[in-house]
Amino acid sequence: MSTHILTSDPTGAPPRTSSKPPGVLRRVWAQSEGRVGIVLTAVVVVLAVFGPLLAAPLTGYTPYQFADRPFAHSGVFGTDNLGRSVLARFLDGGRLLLLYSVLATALGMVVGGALGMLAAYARGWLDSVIMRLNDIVLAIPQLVFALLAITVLGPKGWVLVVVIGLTHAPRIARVARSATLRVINEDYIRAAEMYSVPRWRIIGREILPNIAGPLSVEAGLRLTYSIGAIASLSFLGLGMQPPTADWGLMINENRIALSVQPWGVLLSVFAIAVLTIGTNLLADAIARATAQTTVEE
Amino acid sequence: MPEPEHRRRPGAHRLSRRGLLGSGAALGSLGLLAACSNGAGGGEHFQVEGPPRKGGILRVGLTGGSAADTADAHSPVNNGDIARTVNLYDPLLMRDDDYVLRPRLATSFKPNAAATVWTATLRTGVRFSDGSPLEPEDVVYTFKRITDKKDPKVIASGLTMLDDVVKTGPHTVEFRLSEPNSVLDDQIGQYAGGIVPRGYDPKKPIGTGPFVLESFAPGESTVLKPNPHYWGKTGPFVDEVRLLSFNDDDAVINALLSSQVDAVSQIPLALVEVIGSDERMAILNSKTGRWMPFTMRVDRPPFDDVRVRQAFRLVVDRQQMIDQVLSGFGQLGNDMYGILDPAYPKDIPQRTQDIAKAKELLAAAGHGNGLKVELVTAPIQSGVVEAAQVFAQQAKAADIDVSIRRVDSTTFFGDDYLQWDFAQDFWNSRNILGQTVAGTVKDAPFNETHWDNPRFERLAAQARGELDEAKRAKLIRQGQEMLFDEGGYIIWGFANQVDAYQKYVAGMKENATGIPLGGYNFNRVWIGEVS
Amino acid sequence: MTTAPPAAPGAAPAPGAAQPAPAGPADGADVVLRIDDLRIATTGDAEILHGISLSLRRGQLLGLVGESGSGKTTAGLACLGHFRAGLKHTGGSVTIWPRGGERIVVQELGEDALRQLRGARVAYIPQDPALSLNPAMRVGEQIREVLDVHRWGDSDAAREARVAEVLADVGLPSDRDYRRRWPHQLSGGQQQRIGIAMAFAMFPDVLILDEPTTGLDVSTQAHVLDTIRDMTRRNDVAGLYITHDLAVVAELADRVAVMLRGMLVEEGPVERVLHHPEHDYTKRLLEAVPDLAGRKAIGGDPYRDSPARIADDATAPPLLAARNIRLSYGEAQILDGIDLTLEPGECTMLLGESGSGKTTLSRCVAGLIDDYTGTVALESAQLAPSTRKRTAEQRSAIQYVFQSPFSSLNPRRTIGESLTVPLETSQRVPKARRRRVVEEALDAVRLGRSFFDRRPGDLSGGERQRAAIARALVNSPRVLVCDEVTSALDVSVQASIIGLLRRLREENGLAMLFVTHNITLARHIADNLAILNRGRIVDYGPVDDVFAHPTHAYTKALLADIPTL
Amino acid sequence: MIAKLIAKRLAVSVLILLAVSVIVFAATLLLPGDPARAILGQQATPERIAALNEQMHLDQPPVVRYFLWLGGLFTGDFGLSTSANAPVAVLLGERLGNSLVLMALAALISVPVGIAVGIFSALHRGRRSDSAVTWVTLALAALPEFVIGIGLITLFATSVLKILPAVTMSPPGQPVWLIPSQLVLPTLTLALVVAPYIARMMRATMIEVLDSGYIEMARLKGVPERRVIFRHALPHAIGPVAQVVAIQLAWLAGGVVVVEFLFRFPGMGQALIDAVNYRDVAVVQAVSMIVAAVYIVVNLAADIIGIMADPKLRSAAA
Repeated sequence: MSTHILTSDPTGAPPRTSSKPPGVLRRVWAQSEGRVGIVLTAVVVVLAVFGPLLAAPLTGYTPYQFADRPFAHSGVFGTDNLGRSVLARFLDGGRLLLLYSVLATALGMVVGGALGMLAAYARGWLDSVIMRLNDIVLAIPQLVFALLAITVLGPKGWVLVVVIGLTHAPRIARVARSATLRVINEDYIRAAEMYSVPRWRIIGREILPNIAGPLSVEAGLRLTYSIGAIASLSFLGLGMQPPTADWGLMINENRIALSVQPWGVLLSVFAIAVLTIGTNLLADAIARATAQTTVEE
Repeated sequence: MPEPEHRRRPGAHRLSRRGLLGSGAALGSLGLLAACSNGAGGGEHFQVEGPPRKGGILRVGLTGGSAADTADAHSPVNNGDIARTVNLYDPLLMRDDDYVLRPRLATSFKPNAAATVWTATLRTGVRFSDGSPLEPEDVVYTFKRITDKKDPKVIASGLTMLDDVVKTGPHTVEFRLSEPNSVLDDQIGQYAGGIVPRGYDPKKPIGTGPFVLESFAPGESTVLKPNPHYWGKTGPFVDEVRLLSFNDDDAVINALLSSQVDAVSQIPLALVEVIGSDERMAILNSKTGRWMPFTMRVDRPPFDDVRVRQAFRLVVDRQQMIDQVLSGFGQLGNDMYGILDPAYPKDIPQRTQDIAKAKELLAAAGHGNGLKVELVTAPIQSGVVEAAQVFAQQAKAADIDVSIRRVDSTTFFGDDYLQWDFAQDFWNSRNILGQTVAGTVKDAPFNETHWDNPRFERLAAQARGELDEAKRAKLIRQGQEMLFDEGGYIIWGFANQVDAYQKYVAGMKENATGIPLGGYNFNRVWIGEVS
Repeated sequence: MTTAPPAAPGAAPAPGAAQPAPAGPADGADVVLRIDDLRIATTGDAEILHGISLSLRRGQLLGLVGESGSGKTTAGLACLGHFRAGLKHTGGSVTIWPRGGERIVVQELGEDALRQLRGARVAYIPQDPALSLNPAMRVGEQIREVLDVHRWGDSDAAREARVAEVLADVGLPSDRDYRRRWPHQLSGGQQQRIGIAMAFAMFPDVLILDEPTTGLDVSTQAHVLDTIRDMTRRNDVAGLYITHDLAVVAELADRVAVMLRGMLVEEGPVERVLHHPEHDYTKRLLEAVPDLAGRKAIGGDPYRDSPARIADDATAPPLLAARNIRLSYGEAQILDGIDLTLEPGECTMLLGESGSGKTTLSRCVAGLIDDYTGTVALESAQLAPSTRKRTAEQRSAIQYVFQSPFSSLNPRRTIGESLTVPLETSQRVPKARRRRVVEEALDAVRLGRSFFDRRPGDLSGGERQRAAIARALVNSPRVLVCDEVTSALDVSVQASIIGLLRRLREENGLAMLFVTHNITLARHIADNLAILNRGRIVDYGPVDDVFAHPTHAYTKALLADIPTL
Repeated sequence: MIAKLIAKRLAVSVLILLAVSVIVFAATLLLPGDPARAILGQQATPERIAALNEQMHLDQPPVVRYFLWLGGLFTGDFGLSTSANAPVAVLLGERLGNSLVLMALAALISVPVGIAVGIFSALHRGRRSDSAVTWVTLALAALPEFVIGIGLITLFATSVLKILPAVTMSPPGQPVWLIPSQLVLPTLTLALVVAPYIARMMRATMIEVLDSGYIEMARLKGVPERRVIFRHALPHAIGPVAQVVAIQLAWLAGGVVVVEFLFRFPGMGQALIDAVNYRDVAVVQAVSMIVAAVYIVVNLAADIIGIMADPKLRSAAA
């Protein structure tokens, strides 16, 4: 989805000092969406980062030890399909998801952002070529692409990161391009052209800071989708591989017993839900916070 | 294009013996379970004792069906294929519920003294479903078809020594072998060895089984009607059997719980208790000889060092394996196959976990600082990937770092099948010599451990030529001891076959062959009345 | 009149009526609308209208003048009971006495009554017709809609007839084909006349005109103003004409009210206010308005001719010479053989309407557009078309100042950073000295060094334009190309920028190409005047000559149509 | 001009589809495994492999094979499925129908609901109801489809209420819609994934339109609010909303995979996962092309709607 959907309505005049970057964070925090988004995201991030340390002390079992028969109700949240502690695996299961999602998003942002800015800045045939390629990649269903790539290359971490990152790239490129087009006709870009500022420096110094708003919104959105996509692949059995403790994989492994021992599924579902909602709220709040800061009218 | 029946999904042929347990699909969710277990009908009682009642329709839910389903007597691949084969055809011999070979179309099957010629005496008065009588020529035709060099069928791999099949009398057929084989009866006593009439056309299947094919939609449904010419004394009792092919365990269990089907084969072991607690449902829990070994290639490092193999076997906590992987539904394994074979050496002491000893052996083999291995696994059968994980966890205690590489079934059975250094596999109930021929002699078609031991080879050959059961058992024991001490398999247990059916279904019996629902012998099944 | 004005709920004694009415129809039977102590605040409780009182009389136009942000549009919309998002009514009232109807207090009307008032009794003509006409509705239907929603007439035919009539009234074709046109198929002037027709369709009592001619060319503006004047008289309505342009007010209005930051500072007959202003602000405002005759001294000292007039020494090459510049995009010939020269220290005004090609030409000179044919030469050296291909020295010699100060400075960078850019690429000054050079330039444009570390967002429009001019100065240029540098600014700021540019020319001996659409600035800044029309220079010469002896019909019309104080 | 514009978009679409076909074909070439060997299994003697390779044109260079395959696509011949031993068209026919039913139902629910909620939200901008809608749509838009699906299963099938089937039971040979109750949760899942985007886009578009000068002008003309919304504002939202609906419909074509997997729904998505697992190249190619074609067709339709909704383009044609 492109940014503008999530961009809130630009009501009210921007404060005069809005051009200063530090204001963005403050304005994100000033919105209830922003606060809730930051809190939700932070909770899950803290859980994912420190959970692995807590797993054994809290449950008495490592994420790989057997606590009971499969799908038993012993312990706080029972056991999983192999009789391991659901809680221990849950605490251990967010780190890789988070790491891969962030890396995939970063990759997509770098590739997509660079292509989009280049297309908009270069115009002409290079723009056409990049955008037509974009259209083609967009027409290839994301999941089909992922399925094929993972089947060919194997379900390795870097494959997940590259596949998800690259499928995001065209969408990010579109956003970066249209954001760039919005500023490319600003006279300060023309001024830089006039002063014969090197082109890479125009992209880096004149354009990039001025599309940082839409790009950061896009980054938040793409992070949300990356989390969803990587968790989905794990859920399909194509992402993280056993015996890794991973939320998506836990759902895949334990959903057979959803009605008997739901915790193996529900804890992970809940964590993924909180995380994606958090990052999406954050993205929306950033959108609102940066909507008016590009170039003031 | 080649004729359709030749086209199969990758590894179709190899998959055949795996077909017993349905597809290799991962377990599904149990969505409707709770919803339906509260449904109506739980309180009713049915008359399922006493003399069988005639009539009614038996609906059986199966998984693993596909558009490649077949009714070919000799090419059963999946669960549904087996159900069709068992009910449409009869082999010369067949194993009963207790895994004892019983005469079917042959009243006797006897070797000569050298075990190089076996003579089958055919049952008289048997007619095919088209009314034509069973004649020796049909048997000759059947085995020509099975061992066709251009298109060898499922059991052909066990019949490589079969030179010729000739009619020797109005009711006798001779099986002439190129080398002695004392267990040919085991090789031909398979569901995939059904006798078909000359000119057999798998599209219009004709057999001697209790049922005939009424209609058949691959991947969807099969309708069987009683065979009017059936020779057997038991049944069939029902008017119709419907085999319904479902996508996965989830769907089939939900169909059972919502009474859309009367019986289902193979339910996930972790859910047996839950389904069993539904008072409408009955569980059929059969001990079988099915095993899911880890396979170590004895010709490749680190497993070319016998101490490493021994260490690996010692790190396994077998009871934990059975508890975690099979939810307790299984028997302990002792690194030897063929638990149902009368010759299985039960007196060899059970191997148990001994981490200290394992570490010692590893250190002696030069892996004192730990060992890192890759275990290739695939969802080829429920429990396989799970077993890999449990093993990896157990091996940690002996400083063995097992990294699990999960591939999909197609890759697993692809070009590298039987070549993996350390992998898994699964086998159904077989007798020891049959299994040996299939997997642990030098030229065996499935020698996944690359076991190549001249002494073992000699023992196997001797046993195959030995008709005296006691002597043969002794030879077998010697061979098994070699496998126990040095073999490349880690055989940690034998899994049970667990099916479920509605309590109004009568005549289901536990069956050790591993063929679900009492060996798919639907001729003895009947539908009980509400009492 | 076929429709009864909406029954005013305020007819009964109401809060508005309870107050001692300072004026009413009794004072002057012709008062149609009266604003009493109107107060409007933002939803954040910052008051932006601090108690405005005004009266509109039948058949008269009141000009409401003020610079941007003075609250004039807010006051105008309040007459229709409309407040834009983020604004709320906090006090005062608007009372209307419609023809043959009861008194209406706008603030007391409910949603429905208000709706019946709008478009019928009080009509609104918006600033930008291109934005105010629904692009997805045919123009005839948009006029018809007013009649429909107010249930005018008793038949469809009658309403259709009225649409045709009012179209004819504003001087547009009234045939069916024309009515079925889409807004985008009309020119700006026609669109605005549709707006006027829409406003007059219901024979309103009051007309609120919100800068209806801003953005129109001088001649179009003259026609639209004629139409407005004519229609107002003919229909005997009371009009409130909101504008920033005092000259238009002088031409059109009967009375004028001057607003400053939400307050009314002066109100009276046009003659009196414009010629004998009482309030200081009005005086300053009037002083800042450029006059065609150039008698005023806007932005400081009166303009003195620069020492160098058009060179009589024909042998020396001019400082800057554009020869036979041609540029076309597809079918459209944007520039059609332009010849232009500039001598050292000389200022030439390039005058043209939007679309005349003046910005294109100035960008060709600056090297921002490089696909033209013809030559641009600096002294004897022919310049490469693209600025990137020119030498650093050539680039430094010609500096270009952009129209919009809101767009020409990177909002993410400090003024100092932006102003250092030209020095970075010219390498004229060593790194260590760059800050000093920039600070000197900031001093030169009277901003001061403290602006070095501020960002554009903190600056007013005038300050930003000074900063943009300073950026053009850091490389000590010889030619300054000023592209509509004052058109985005209020008139008082414009005056100060003009003053600044004039001083810079004198101090630095700069030659200047001053590009504008505003001919009244000519005598305040330029020596020569080049009139650009549809890609051609139609009149070219010393300002006085062109004014005195315009040769081209376009120039003549321009001079005739320009409203003056 | 309008015809020219549409023709141009059509041409671009065809070119993109061609490019996609090249990529899909090339990607499936990379799949490990030898098709002939896969088909023949153990009976893969060199002679038979060679014969089959010739029959399947596998002995030809990839370029020739591509064109043979492409030619087949035009005549509706998607090739032979190696696992099902039947033409792909036969194999996919029923599944495609099932998926289309699911997608159509989801679209039928989510598009009107999304549009209505979006308009409602825009009209109540800044009020509590609007912010409630914003929160809900933001949250729903964030959730991966399987999370929504499992949530619905827990709510309606297994734990809280036990009123709907959690998986598709699909008695063999019966179309899935004969048991409507099993369509409810998959449809609802897809609808809940799609509707928030449409609602958010509708809201954003409506707000942009409502802020425009001509809407203010319409109000200042005394036009009743209903007419302002339906006559003046809505037509301008058609183009952008058609775009987002198209994107969502295209997403449905791909996103249905996960939902089908979750609900064991016998559709195209399941077929795709199976086909990839079994290296059934022809099926993978066919499903990829179908999904890509859906993407391109709905986008093309949205473009055409956008063009038709724009009077500038429409009138230029006259």
